[in-house]
Amino acid sequence: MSVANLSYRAVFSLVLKRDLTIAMRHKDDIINPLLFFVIVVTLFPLGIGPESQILSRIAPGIIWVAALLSTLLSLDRLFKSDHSDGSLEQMLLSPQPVFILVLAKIVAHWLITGLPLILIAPLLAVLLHLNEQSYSALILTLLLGTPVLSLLGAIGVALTVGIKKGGVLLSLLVLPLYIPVLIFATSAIDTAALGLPYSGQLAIIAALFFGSLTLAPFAVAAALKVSTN
Amino acid sequence: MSANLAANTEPALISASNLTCIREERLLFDQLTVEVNAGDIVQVEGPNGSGKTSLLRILAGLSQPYEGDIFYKDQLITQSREEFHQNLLYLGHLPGVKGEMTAQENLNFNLTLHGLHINASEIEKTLAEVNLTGFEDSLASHLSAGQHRRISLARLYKSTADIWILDEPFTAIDKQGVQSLEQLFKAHIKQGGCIILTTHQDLLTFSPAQVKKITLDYMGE
Amino acid sequence: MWKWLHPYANPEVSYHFAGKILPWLSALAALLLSIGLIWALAFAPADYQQGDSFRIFYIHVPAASLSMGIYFGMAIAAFTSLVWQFKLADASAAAMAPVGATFTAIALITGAAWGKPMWGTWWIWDARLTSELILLFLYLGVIALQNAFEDKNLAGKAAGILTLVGVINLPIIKYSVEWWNTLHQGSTISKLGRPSMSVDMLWPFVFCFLGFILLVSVIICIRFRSEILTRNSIRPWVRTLVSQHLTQEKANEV
Amino acid sequence: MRFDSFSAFIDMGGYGFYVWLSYGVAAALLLILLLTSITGHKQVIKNIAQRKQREDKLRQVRKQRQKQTKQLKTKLSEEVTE
Repeated sequence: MSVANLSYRAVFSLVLKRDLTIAMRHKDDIINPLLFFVIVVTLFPLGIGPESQILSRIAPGIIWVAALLSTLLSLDRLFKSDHSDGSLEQMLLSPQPVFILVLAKIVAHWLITGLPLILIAPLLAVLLHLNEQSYSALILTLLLGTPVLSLLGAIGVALTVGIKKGGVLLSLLVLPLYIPVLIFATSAIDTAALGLPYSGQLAIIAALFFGSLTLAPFAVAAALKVSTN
Repeated sequence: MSANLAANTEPALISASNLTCIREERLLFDQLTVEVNAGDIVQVEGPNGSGKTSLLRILAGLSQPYEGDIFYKDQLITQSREEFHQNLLYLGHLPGVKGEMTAQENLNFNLTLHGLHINASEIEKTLAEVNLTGFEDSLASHLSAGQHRRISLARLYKSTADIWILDEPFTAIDKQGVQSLEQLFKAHIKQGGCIILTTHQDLLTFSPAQVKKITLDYMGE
Repeated sequence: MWKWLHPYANPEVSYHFAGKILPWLSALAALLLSIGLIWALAFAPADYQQGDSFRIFYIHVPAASLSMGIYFGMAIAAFTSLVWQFKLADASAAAMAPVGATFTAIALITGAAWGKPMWGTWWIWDARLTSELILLFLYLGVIALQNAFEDKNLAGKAAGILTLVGVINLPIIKYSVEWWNTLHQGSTISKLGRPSMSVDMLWPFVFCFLGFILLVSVIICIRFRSEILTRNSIRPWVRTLVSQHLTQEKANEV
Repeated sequence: MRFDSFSAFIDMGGYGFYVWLSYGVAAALLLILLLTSITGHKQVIKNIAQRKQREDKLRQVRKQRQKQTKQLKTKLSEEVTE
């Protein structure tokens, strides 16, 4: 046995591995938000009608709103079970910096929920007759945008994890924060459909990503301290 | 207390001054002062809802008091958080055991997170100490509440921390288990550690003089 | 540097100070608001393009800028509370949230009522109205979070973190909404706002604006006092104050 | 005065409905906010007074109980010494 100070990277990979192991043994958590994503998207043609022109016009908005909602649905698992079985307070009491622990958990959450979303999105884009020129924009915006959703969402969950009926409250707290991502992502896809360059919108989403990557873990750490109080 | 006169020159392992705790607009304790030195075992007493758990959580740095400061070796714990937590083991009401992981994985994760690297055979031995032989590879969700409790208590056997803060460590533990835990407590104190705990039953193998007591009952004054 | 602030960090002192300035603030608010509103309604000239519908401007614009201003005030309070553990700042942030939400709602409703004669429809996704709507959601989130916690101190801290996250997001949201608006609508529809104002339009506006600011301070003062009392309800000074208050009320009844 | 008659004032050049709606809603909302703030303050005072009464009662009961147990103990010890 030996006592050693863990490097940041060791702590990060330890927590990441743990969360991924748990998720792989509890696959519902991965599959259910994904199913929700697919079902919400398929509901729109049924509600609006099958005209491919209308569908391809609103496809970016539908896919992004559905991605937003399914991320929201999956956010709960980020801290809820750790809070209710006491492992969250054990993590906060460990001699490791909290923002590293939090960052590892958020990355795990994105790998479990965000990445599958990106993989299945082109399939749904086919169903909605998305303009062929927009596919790369769709993938790129999702790739840069869904981590922002996980990061900002983590703040909301951290604030509501100690509250008994936090589910509805969470959506009220988090959805307004998602608006800029939604606006720039859908606009990038629209611009791509016109064959115009969309690197400006992508740059703004990238800025949002780096901004929330640096600030969100600290906000989450502060919020968790309040929630476990 | 008197046994530690010699150690008094050293700073108290954990101390708190003027602690005030308010929960849901109820005053749980006011201007409480606590000092725990190496070799102390402190039992926090009081009726239900008197703030025992709140006090332990405040001392561990999980909750912030309404007023007052907590010191680890004369340093504010908010300023020396990582050193303090390196030297602290807190076990609360909740065992902190994940149902999706095996007993072995649970113990290993918690130890590694606290900077302790232990090989598989030692993990097995430690789980044997808390009577979990044969359950090492079963998922914790298939185990009982008492067994969860024992997985979390197993950390005590490998802990290098001086400060143990234990909230009702004996719940769901049988008589034999209680005795072996008390043996462990004795060894820990002898080595210069300290223990702060709450329990419903009194400690059996400690003489009353050995156990410091903090009584919380503010409403009775 | 902060020494002069020290006595006001004491809740008892702040409570009585707020109580003392309250009547003066109320009188001044009533005076300025009645002058400003009567001037705006009856004496200010009509706009040459918008006619008398322009009179909505005198409440819409103060309400809109106050709704933003109060949010920034809340953010400053939240910041001082989180960084310096200044408990009174929490109380003041909690006092501000409902006031800010009300002004946001007023800005939205008056904006819609102004938009109907101008655009022919109650709601248009105009940049200012859209960001007011999102601001209302942010306010409602903060208020809901404050109410969700049983413990007032925790509620204050949680709401403070959310307010700070919101205030970082607010400029981004405002910018993105404005950008989105120009992208989708171009400049075909004239925005709600101030045309070049003549001086006889400016003065009633100044009176209205100052009057609303004072009214906001009056309401915040009242709420601030209630927040201080609930947060310090176990303190002896609150106890004696409450019993004094009750005996006085009983004496009044007799 | 910009308007020739009271009815012209009410009419607001044809925009009366919208202008008065705006001013009316704003006044109503602000009045509600002001009134709830004032009644809220009174309610807070009442709540604290109630809690104080409850706690005072609790304290009295405890004191009585403590006195009783003390009396009982002294009685018992007297009996033993006798």
